[in-house]
This record gives sequence, C-alpha cells and structure tokens, in this order.
Amino acid sequence: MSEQFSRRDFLKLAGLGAATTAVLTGCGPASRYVKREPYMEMPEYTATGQSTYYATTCRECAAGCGLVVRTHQGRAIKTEGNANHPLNLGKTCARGQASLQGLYNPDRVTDPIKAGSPLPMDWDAAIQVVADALKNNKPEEVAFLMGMAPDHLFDLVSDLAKETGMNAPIRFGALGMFEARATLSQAAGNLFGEAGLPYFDVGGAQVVLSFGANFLETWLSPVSYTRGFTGLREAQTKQRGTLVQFEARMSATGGKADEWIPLRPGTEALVALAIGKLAAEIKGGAMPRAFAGVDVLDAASKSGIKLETLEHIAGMFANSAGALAIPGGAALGQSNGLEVAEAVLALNALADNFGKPGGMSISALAPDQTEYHRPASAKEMQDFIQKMAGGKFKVLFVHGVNPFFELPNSLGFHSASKNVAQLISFSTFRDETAREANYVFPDHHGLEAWGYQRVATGAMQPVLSGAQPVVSPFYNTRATADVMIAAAQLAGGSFAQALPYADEVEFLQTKVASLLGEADGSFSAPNPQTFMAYFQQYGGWWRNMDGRVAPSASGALNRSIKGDMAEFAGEGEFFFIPFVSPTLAEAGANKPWLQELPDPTTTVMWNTWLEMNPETAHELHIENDDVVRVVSDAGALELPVYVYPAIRPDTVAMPFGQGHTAYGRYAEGRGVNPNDLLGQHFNEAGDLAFAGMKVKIEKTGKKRPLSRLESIMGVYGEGLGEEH
Amino acid sequence: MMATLSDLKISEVKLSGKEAGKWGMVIDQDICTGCQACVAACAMENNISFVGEEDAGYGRSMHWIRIERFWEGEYPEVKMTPNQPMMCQQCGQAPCEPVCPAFATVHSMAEELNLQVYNRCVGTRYCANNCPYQVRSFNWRDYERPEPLPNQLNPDVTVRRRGIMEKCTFCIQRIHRAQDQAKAEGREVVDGEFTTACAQACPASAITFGRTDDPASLVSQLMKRRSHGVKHLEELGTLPNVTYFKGG
Amino acid sequence: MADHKNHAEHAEAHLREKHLMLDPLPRGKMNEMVMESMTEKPTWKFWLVFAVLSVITAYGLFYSWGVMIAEGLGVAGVNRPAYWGIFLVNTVFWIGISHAGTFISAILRVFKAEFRRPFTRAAELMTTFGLVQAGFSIFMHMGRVWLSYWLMPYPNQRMLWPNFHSPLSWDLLAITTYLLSSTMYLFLPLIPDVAMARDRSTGWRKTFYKVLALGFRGTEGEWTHLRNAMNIFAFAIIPVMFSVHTIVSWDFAAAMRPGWNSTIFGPYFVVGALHSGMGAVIIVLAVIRSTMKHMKYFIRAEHFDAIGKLMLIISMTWAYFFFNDYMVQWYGGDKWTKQLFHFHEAGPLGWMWFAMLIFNVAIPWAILWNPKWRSTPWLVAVVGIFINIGMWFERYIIVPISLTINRMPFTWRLYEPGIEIPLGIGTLTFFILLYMAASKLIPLIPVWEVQEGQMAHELKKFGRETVVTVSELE
Amino acid sequence: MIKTFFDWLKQPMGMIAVGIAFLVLFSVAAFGLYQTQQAPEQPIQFPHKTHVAFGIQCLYCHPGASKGPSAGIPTQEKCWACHNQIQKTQTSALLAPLKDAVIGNTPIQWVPVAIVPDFVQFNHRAHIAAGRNCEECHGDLTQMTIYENPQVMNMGWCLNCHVEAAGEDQEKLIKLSDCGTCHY
Repeated sequence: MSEQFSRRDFLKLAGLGAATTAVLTGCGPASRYVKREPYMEMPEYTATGQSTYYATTCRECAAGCGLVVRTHQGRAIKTEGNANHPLNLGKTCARGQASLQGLYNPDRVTDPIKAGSPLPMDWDAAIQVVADALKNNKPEEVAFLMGMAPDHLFDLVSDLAKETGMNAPIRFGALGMFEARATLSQAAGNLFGEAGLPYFDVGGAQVVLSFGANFLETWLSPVSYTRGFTGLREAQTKQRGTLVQFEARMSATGGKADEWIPLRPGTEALVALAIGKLAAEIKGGAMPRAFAGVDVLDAASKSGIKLETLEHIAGMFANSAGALAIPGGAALGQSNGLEVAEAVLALNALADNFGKPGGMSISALAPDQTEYHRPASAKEMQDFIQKMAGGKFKVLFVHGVNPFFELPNSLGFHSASKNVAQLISFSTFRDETAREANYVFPDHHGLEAWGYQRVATGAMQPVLSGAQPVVSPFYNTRATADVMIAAAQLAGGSFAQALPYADEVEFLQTKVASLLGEADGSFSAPNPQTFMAYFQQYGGWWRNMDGRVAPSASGALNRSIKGDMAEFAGEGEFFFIPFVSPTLAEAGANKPWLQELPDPTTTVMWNTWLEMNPETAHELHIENDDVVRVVSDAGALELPVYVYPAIRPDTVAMPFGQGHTAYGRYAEGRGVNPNDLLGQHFNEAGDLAFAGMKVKIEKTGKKRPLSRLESIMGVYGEGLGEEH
Repeated sequence: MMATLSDLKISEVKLSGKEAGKWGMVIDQDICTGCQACVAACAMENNISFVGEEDAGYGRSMHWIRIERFWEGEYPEVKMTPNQPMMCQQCGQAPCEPVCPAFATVHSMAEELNLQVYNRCVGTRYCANNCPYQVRSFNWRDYERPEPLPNQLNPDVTVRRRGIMEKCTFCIQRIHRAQDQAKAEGREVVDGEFTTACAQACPASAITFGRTDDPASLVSQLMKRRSHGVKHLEELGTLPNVTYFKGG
Repeated sequence: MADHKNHAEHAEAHLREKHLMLDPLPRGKMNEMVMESMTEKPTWKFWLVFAVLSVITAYGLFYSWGVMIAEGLGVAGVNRPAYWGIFLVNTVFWIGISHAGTFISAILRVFKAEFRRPFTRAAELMTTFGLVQAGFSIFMHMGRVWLSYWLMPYPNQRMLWPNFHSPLSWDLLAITTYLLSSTMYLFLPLIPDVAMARDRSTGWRKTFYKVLALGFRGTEGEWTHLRNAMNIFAFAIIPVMFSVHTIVSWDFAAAMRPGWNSTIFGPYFVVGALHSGMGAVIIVLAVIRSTMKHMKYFIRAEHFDAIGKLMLIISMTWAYFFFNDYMVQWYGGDKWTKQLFHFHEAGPLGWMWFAMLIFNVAIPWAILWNPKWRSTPWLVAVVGIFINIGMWFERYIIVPISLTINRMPFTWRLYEPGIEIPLGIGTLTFFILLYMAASKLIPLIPVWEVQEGQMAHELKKFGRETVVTVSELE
Repeated sequence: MIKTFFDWLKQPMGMIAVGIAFLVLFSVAAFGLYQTQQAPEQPIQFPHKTHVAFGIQCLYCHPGASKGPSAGIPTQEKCWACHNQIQKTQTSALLAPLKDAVIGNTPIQWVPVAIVPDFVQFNHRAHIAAGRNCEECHGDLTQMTIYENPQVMNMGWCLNCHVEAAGEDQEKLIKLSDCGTCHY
C-alpha cells in the first residue's frame, strides 16, 4: 500500500517539476532573446538606429499634398507634411496620416492574380497578358480608366493612346463626382470664356458665403483650404473674417460657420441671385443683368430664409472689402447645379474680387500643363459605360479607381463590365474591382512608388509634386508604369515607339527634364540627373510665382442667369443629401484607424448613419439607432438613424465611404453605400445630381447601435432622466 | 554599492508644482475644424491601438486626443460649439499622480510633465477615475494588429499591452530626440525645432506647442497676445498646461 | 401562595426557555452537542449544495478570472468613465460584511453584552471569509494582477516603493492588517474549543485539532494568558475595524470627483458596513439554526431580538448619515454634483436608488420595531437579505453609477456589467463554501464562552421576584 | 487511506521519500533558474578578443553607438571587407557560416544579448556623450570570445550609475533619476 502511494506521489512531484521547468524556462533564452538580422549591405543614407526621411506625394486623394515620410531601417514609421510644399506647407489631413495603414494593410494584393486561378502568376506572364491585350485588339477596343489624380501614369497612358490610336485614358473618382468638378469648371467657362478650376482665397477674405462647399472636409484641396480658413479667422492685421454657410445639412464646415443658413435644397441659385440683387442695390449703380430677373421676396419664401437674414447677409457682402462666395458640394449636385455655380461666381464678379487677395481666381496650371484636364463627369462615365455595355471595349484597364464601388449602381457599370472581355485591374488592395477583374496586376502602394503629380488647385504656384519610394515594395507588386512600358516593348510596333523607355524612372526623368532651365523654378540644376535628384529631394518642382489667373469680370455680370428651383427625382418626402465622409472619403475604409476616427460632426465610428432632424424623428417615432429603410427611385438601403440637430426637418443626409463588399477585413460588410440610392440624374454640366433626389423613410423595427465617441447622455441629455 | 532612496536628495522646492510649467500647448478652438488629423497623427506617432466598432462605441477607444463638440440651441438656431480638442492637460498638480499606488503615474521633475510609466502600471485605473479631464485610456484587451501592420510601429514609443493605462505624453519621445540632438550639437533646443505629432499635422495650425517658461517662445507669445485664454477646470487647482482660446 | 409560587416557577421556566444563559446543560452534554453538530455525517443535501456551489465557484470565480487574466479586462463591463465597476462594489460589500464579525465579537465583548456569547464565532468566521472575498474582488479588478506584489513595500534593486500618497496603498495595508488581526482574533477564542474537540475526536480530526489547539490543556495559567490576549485583541481590533472601512471610503472620498469628494464618507461607510454586516450575521444565524443539529438550543429567539434591535439602531444611523451626506453635498451647489444626484434618482437606474432606501430604511423600520416580529428568526433573516441587497445597491450607486457622471459630459457613458457577474456570484458561492466547510471542521459555537456565561448567570430570588444576576468573571 | 499515508510518512522510508521529493523539486527549480541565465546560441562563435587584439575600435563595427540609440550589428559587407582578404576565412570551419552567409547573400541571425526591454528607451549616444566608455557597461572585451553581459542589466544597475553620475548636481540628479528619462 505504502509503496503504491509513494510511487504515485513521485509521479505527481515529477509532473509538478516538469511544470515548474516549463514555467521557468518560459523566461529562458529562447523567449528572452530575439534574432536580429543586420543589413548585408548598408543602404545609402541609412545608419543603424537612425531614421531617414524621404519627400514624396500623398496619394490618398487627388489634391497632391507633399509628404515627408520618416523611415527606420527600411520601414515607414510616420508621414508628415512637407513643410516646403506650396500646397500644404507641412500639414496633413487624417487620411494622409493614416496612409501607412494602407502601406502595411493586411489585405493588399500580394502577387499578380488571374481570376479563378488559385496560384499567383509571375510578372513575365502578367506583362505578356498586357502586351497581348494591347497587340491583339484594335486600338479603339482598348480603354483605360484611371483615378482622379493627373499624374505621370496618366501622361504615360495618354502618350501611348496618342501614338497608337487607343482611347484616351479617362479619369474618374467619386470625390470628383461629389465635388461636381465638371460643373465648377463649366460655370467658369461659361462666365469667363475659359474653363478652369476656380481658386478661392479664403484666407484673404473678410466675408465668405459658402453655398454648400464643404471646403474644410474633402472639397478640392481640404488641407490648403483649411489653411485659408485659419487665415480668415486668425486675422493678424485685419478683423476676424466671417463665414456664412448655406446648406440644408450642417457639415463640419457649416459647424465652423458664424452663420449657418439651412435653406431649402434646390433654392441655392435663387438665394445667390437674391443676395446679388440686394447687394447690388446697396452698392448702387446699374443693376447687373445677372441679378435683375430675380424676385427677392419670392426667393426668401421659397428658400425659407427670412428676408431680414437675406438683407443682412447682402449688406455684409456688399459692404465688405473682401467679400467672397464659394459654390460647391451638394448645391452643385442638383438639376440646376450649373446655374447655382454661375450665380455664385457672379456674386464674386459683383464683389469685384477677381485675382485680388481674398478673391476668386482660376487655379494655376501645373508647370508642364497647357490646359485644365478635369476628371470625367458622371455623364461622360455614362457614355463610357454604354460603350462598355455595347461591347465596344475588349480590354479595360482600371487603375487608381474602384468603379464598382465609386460609381452609382444605376449607371450600370457592373452589368456593362460583363461585356468587356478582359478587365484588368492594377489595384493595390483587394477591392471590388480587383474581385471582379479577370486579372489583377497590383501596383505598388503610393509610398513604394515613383511618380509625379500635378496639383490641380489649392496652391498659388504651379506645382508638379514629386513622388519617390520611401520603402522598397513589401510585396511582389510592380509599378503599373513599368508594366505598361514592358508590355509596350513586348507588343512592339507603335506601342514600343510610344514608350521608348527602359523603365518608369527613365520615363519620369524624361518628362521632368523638360522643366530643366525653366525660369522662376524652385530650384535649378545643371543636368537632368541632378534635376531629378533635387526633384525627389524637395518633393517636387514649382514656380516661385503666383500662377493663378484673374478671370475677366466683364462678361460675368451681363449674362442673364436663370434662378429656377432645382427639380427633384423620386416620390419621397425627404430631400436626400449624400456627402463624402470627411475621415474616410472614397478609399479610406480599409484603414482601421480611419474607421476609428470619429466623424467630425456626429462622432460616429466604423459605420454609416442616416441623419435626421429631431422633430422629424419624433413625428415618425424614430429614435437614435433605429434602423430605417431609405427608398429612392433607384434603390433602397437599410441603416441606423442618427438624430442630428442641425439638419432641415425635410432633409435626410448620409455619408459616403462605407458599404464595401470587398476591400479587406476593415471595410468589408460595414455600413452601406449611398451610391445605391442615386439614380441617373444629371445637371447641365453632366455632373451627377446626387443631391437631387427625394427619398421615403420606412421604419423596420430593428435597432443597430451606432458606435459613437460622444456621450448621448452628456451631449444630448438623453437617458439622464426627465427634464433637469 | 547600491544607492538607496535617501540618496536621491531632490530639494522640496523642486517637488512642488510650479505655476509656469515647462512645456505647454495653446489650442485655438476658433480655427479648429474638427478634422481629426491630430487624432490620426497621434495614433500613428504613439502606436495607439485601434479597438474595433463594439469597444469604440462602449467608451473604450484609445484616442489620446479627442475632439469634443456640443450643440447650442435648437433647429434652426442650432450652433455647433467650437471644437474642443481634449488631451492630457499635463497638470502641474495632477490629480492622477497621488492616487497611483505604484508610482506608475508620476510627475517628471525634469520635463514637468505627467508621466505614465507603462511597465510599472498594475492597472488599478484609479488615475483615470481621478482625472477630471477623462483623458486616460486603458488597454482593456491586447488589441490585435494583424501582420504586416506592426511594421509601422514607432520604435521610440513603447507598445502597450493589456492592463496598462496610457495617455498623451506631449510626445515626450520627440522632446528627448530634440534634446539629444541639441546636446550632441552643443546647443539648446530652439523653439519650433520640433513639435508634437498633433500640432505638426494640424492643417489649421490650431495647436501650438512649446516652452511656456520661455517668454520668447511662440506659445508664450500667443498666451500673452491673446489674454482671454482658458485653462479647463482650473478651479480644481490642477495647474493645467494647455490653454484654450474659445472664440474670435 | 401556591399561585404565587406557581407564577414564580412559571416565570422562571419562561426565563430559562427564553435565555440561553439561564438554561444551562451539563458541560459534557453541551460539548457532545457541539461535537455532534460538527461531526454528524453530512446529508446528501449538504453534498448536493456543496457540489453545486463548488461548480459555480470553479466556473464563476476561478475559470472566469483565468479568462479575464488571459483576455484582459475587456471581458468585463468596465469602460470610460466607469473604470471601476462591480469589482469595487463587491470589494466594499465584502469588507462591509466582514465588519459585523468584529463588531459583534469585539465591541460586544468589550461592553460585555451577554447575548453575544453563542454566535461570536459565527460572526468572526464571516469577517475572515468576507475579507478573503474582498481580497479576491480587489485583485480581480487589477489590470495586471500578476504584478500586484509591486504594491507591497519591499526593498528592491529598482529603488522603488509603493506610493504612500495613494489611498489604494493604505487600503492594501489596512485590509492586510485587518485580515491578519481578524484571523488571529478568530483563532484565539477557538483554542479552548478545538482543545475540547481534540479530546473528543479520533483519527484525522484528532490530528487536525491537535495542531490547531497548540497543546492547550486548560490550566489556569493558559486561561489567564488567553484571556489577556483576547482582551488586548478585542480592544486593539476595534480601531482597526473602524479604520479599515474609513480607509476604504477614502478610496472614494479622496478622489476629485463629484459625489465622492465628501468628508462624511468615513463614518458613513463604517455604518453602512455594520448595516450589511449585521444583516449578513442574522442570515447566517438563521441558516445554521435551521440546518445544523442542536443549534436551536444555542441560538434562540432572544438573539434575533437582540440583533434586531441593533439592526434597527444601525439602520437609523445609516439613514442619518445618508441624509447628512446627501444634504451637505446638495447644498454645496456644485453643478456636477447636482447633475449626479439627479442622475442617481431619475437616471436609467433610478429605481435602484429608491430600492436602496426602501431596503435599507423602510423595511427594517417597519418590521424591527415590533418585538414579536423581531423575535421571528425567518422574518429577521428576510430583513437581513433586504438590507444586504440594499447595501449592495448603495455601493453600486456609489461606484459605477456615480462614475458615469463626471466633469466631461462628452464622456458620460453607462456601465453594463460583463464577466463581473459570474465573478461576483463566484465570490458569494466561495464564501458559502468556506462557511460550509468550516461548519464541518471547527465548532461554530464557542462552547467555553457559553459555559462561562451560564456559570456567571444565576436566577436569584429577592423576595418574590426572580432576578437574573451576572457575576463578574474576570 | 489518508491516515495510512500520513503514518507511512512518519517512518524512515517515508521521511526519505519526502526528502527526495523536495530535492527533486529544488533541483528542477534550480535547473529552470539556471536555464534562464544561459547565454543563447550564436550563429558564429565570434571572438571579440581576437578582433580587439588587432586594434579594431568598438565604434568601427558598432558605429551607431556614437550616433543614436542603437549600436548596431555590423553589416556582412563590413565583415567581408577584411575577411575577404584573410586566407583563413576560406579554410576555417569556424568562419564557414560567415562565408556561406556572404556567398548565399543571407543575413546572419545574430542574437543580441546586451538588450533592454521594449519599455526602456536606451540611447547609446547620450552615454557616450557623457564620457562613458564601452567597457564600463559591456566589460572587458579583450577577455571575451562570445559577448556576455558582465552584469545583470537591470534598473537598479542603471539607476545606481545615474545617481553616481549626478553627484551633487541637483539639476542633473533630477534629470537622471526622472522616470521619463528612460520610460515612455
């Protein structure tokens, strides 16, 4: 008996001993030490434990801010603004900060892929596919769809198209669609005879009337415009400037306005003309033709703005030495968007601020640019899609844009893409386009890539922003420019002639070298190689001169501008305003930290919401987090409600940025995409009338708590108990 | 020979909180647009974890800086109050410090900041309760950063794990880097030579950071030029080092 | 005459039936009874309850804690701003429970309240076991419990000490002191009883009691020493007891928070602790009286009556302190405190605030004033249950609900408990388990104390009146 | 059963068994403890003393120490620059791993041992700037083959030196004993 005990006892002890050993050696050499691999050869400008900084261009949106990226032993650690870059002067927005989460995103495309094949392709085969696609199809059967940024790849493909008769590349982006860039430039063309992107010097102004322009969020060049806003407010020598925002739903920009005027959607043109008329009366002299036709009382009653308010604003506008009016955002995305833009630009003509500090001008063209290339309008995209649907394209290359997500469903890109024999995506991420494509030949992430980019607006000078890799490519990706050059060489003939370069860098050097010896440059160099080196080092090249053009004011006021109200499509009782999420924008949803940034106005994170006036919600018996069904004539969506105190009772609004069905673990299946509600309605300039819809709201009885940073109790007093 | 605690003779005068402080921040709420660039910059610089939808909505987000906004009035006279970035106010007499039983939340005599010594933290969360500004965030879990996201981690900042309190440090790693660089070059740190991640990113330049004990520095100039600066909850005697300018 | 005599006899019989002290049994018999209550073979019911509680404890306390250590506190419901949740509620609650033991046995002993004699042990056990649960609760609450030894002052190469400014450091020291001293105070009066048990048992029990009895044989010298030690401890432990809960209250009162920063918190917490503690004692007495053999002899209605009176007084005192605290803070006029008070009463958990007042004040006052109801064990036990729920609510209102409201309205958020619930239930079941085990291992009735009391009490006749006399023993 | 076990423990055999059990426990624990103190295995048995004896300065191979936080491990290029010209490199078995690594263009997986945990922000440059010599912390490399820490690099060791370095200078003491100097 006792022997048995002892044996069992010993076994137990031995077990205990083994456990002790395991625990103790858990802190042993194996776990305490890590392996460290030295460089086999120390790269240039690298020293152990020290950071290296590279200047490049931010590719998160098309604005083209200059970045300086801190790298440490071959890893990118932090992005900062390039303090010398004329566009952003060392500042960045949240998206620029989070671009590293794109670079090191866990859901990137790691290798070239052929749809349906489990194994990755090799790059030689991939280039062969591209070469075959170029060579084996008629030139007009090959199309290239690109992102909004007018960059080196656009030039390269344009060159290729010019030489071979291929379709000229078409650029599109949801941001451009929601900014209504085509409307802006066409209005400028109509009024001043030359299409161009207007530049508004907010910083120098005294009174700024913004008709829906969300210039502090995503509009055109938010970092630059935010700097302008600082100038408006933090007046060093002059008075603190005033911002008046006309919009039906308070945007983050509206939240900063001194006066927020919630006008009835669709009456922006009317209101702008009425203010023009009142201001012209105050200024005296002949009534300009542009404003003559408007009935101020009618405008006040239709827009829901008190006459006194209009008079007071007109007074401010007329009496200010630095009056400025900005058209933008949802105001332009209506059936009468072009009129709105013209009416508002006419206000600037009345203020006679063209080309003056605090006034309006036409943006400087980039150094090597002869005319303004605007991205395609929705109407042009519709034509493009019709061609696709009609089988006109055998090959469609897609780069820098995610049309399956960014284009409204109703335009039919999805079904039209079925009629394209070969859809080739160059997407860096596993987005919707990459999922639908026949081939994905992943481009480098922007921080791994060479390039340059024209700054379309926001800087005073003409700027060509330079990009260079800050880290070596993390995955088996290849620059699309390199792929195209190699494929063109392989295809031979006119293709090879069009792109006679060894690689992307040589192409860049050739292009950039054309600036060598130009006057007023930010730097000069004795030879192309040095020039290229400086170009990368400084993060671009710009002229040390004000490149903005003052339009002629003469014609602007003498055109009659119709002041019709916008027409709205759909049966519903609510105006519908989709707006671009200031933190996510069109491509931020896959970056976890951008998802976790609270929206500036609602503080919601990780989701989409429908903004609704408290009164309306009360009438409909809807509470926060109640899921409602929003029905338009183009589709329906279900999403939770955010009871938002600063929106008209007859209006609902919703951010664009979520609702991905692919695009990685952080984006997929999260929220909804307001594009699904948008129908084929355009304004006269061909931009989508995205705010020209009416929707119905139906209750579903479901609840989906929104994740918000703010406290509903503390901010809205909800849940604290009855009145206190 | 091991030194003992009594060897550390730090004079009593130095121990008491000074009014002026050393590092300070000035925030102009009138021009803060609430764009969240500072929040993103802070997260990128300081290796802050993201926590996901559920935890973020349950008051567990790890933001070291948050932008508060309230509403005044009702539609149509509704106004959004000026955006108010809240981060650790680096109090001269911080309520968080005396309550930590482990000296994990401790005052830096050298930099006159509130330090959070991550590895000393045992997670009682008393400091966070006692912080009147509610700017401390606790690592409720080991929040996941799937590969290759960890590649962007800043080597100058400790990566925190579960059970540890953390908060804004005024980018002390940048302070040290600048001091080290200046020392190596045999000079003093120059005002504006470096700044915090939030101030560096801020597109509106609403955040300014620098030495408040140097009358020539930009922050001191701003505080002097605009006398209506507010220090939050100053009445509690916390001697905060962040000054806010509310309106025009 | 006969009538008178009859009447007197009747009165005497009545007194004897009513008062344990006047109803002596032979020593041997009484020892036998206590031994039997302890050593009787547990019924299947006992084992069933024991098994169920063990499973709940294993899951609720140990497994859940393991999960929480491995996953982090995210599995609990704590958030910003309610950084402390049910963990601290339970800590304060259990420390409160532990107070009754010392109160009964030390204060009543010092003041020579004779009714205390049969249940000092039961109360002291509660102190020790309650403190164990409090310890569990506070260690659970720590984010990195594996480093909790850093809170202990010990010389180390880092030249670091714990921060003696922090109320949590005082708390740790106070609780440790209280746990050690209350355990010793539990042990001292236990010695004669285990010595008795040693002499009356065989086998492993004998070995067990032999170790515990420390060779006590009941000589005059031993008794003198023991009495001296007990006297010193009884006096010394009273300030310790008061200080412990005062210090616990300082965790809150020293914090710069609306609703917490109150000077009255010290005595308010002590009274609150006694309130829940007495409630818990009465529940325990009712349970052991009805489940254990021979206990009806030792624990009688008179004891419920006596404790009932105490409970009534404590309830009144608690109400006084509550009102005091509320009023002083309300008149302070701080806007956040006002907001907080409004939230207490009208917020989503406002019912809890009203329930607290009903359970802690209304119910005890309604029932305990009546001597008849006060002498009904089950009824007093039910009041005890209400008081304990009410006092738990009180701590819940002070910790997570008060934490909801702070000076930064942007961060206000409700607290929803998560894994705290199994953990809290685990501490409760573990407490019961320890008690059940103790009831089978050590004499729950301090026999020597009862016998001593019975020796001292005598019924004497002065003329026709029967009078109870108590002789001074020491 | 329990009783018999206890009884058995009292007998000599039982006592011996208890003794052995304790011995086993202790030795296992000691072995575990010993394990934690073992130097890790290095890919190359690098003889520091040989290199120092040739008069090579520390900073030649570890130049990071004077420039920044990390001293660094020399690149293979740097090793090869000398070793390429040494006949023995081609023949010695001990040097085979170096040759293989350079020819195969694979990094040598060194295991650094003079390390501080992640939560300590150590900077070599500041220490060198303060006039410390390498051997004050790293020991006499003329006597070492594979590097071993001459002492435990813990906080007490750091702080001891910091306090001594400060001496009577209050400012310096405050800076050098500040938690934020190393922990952030």
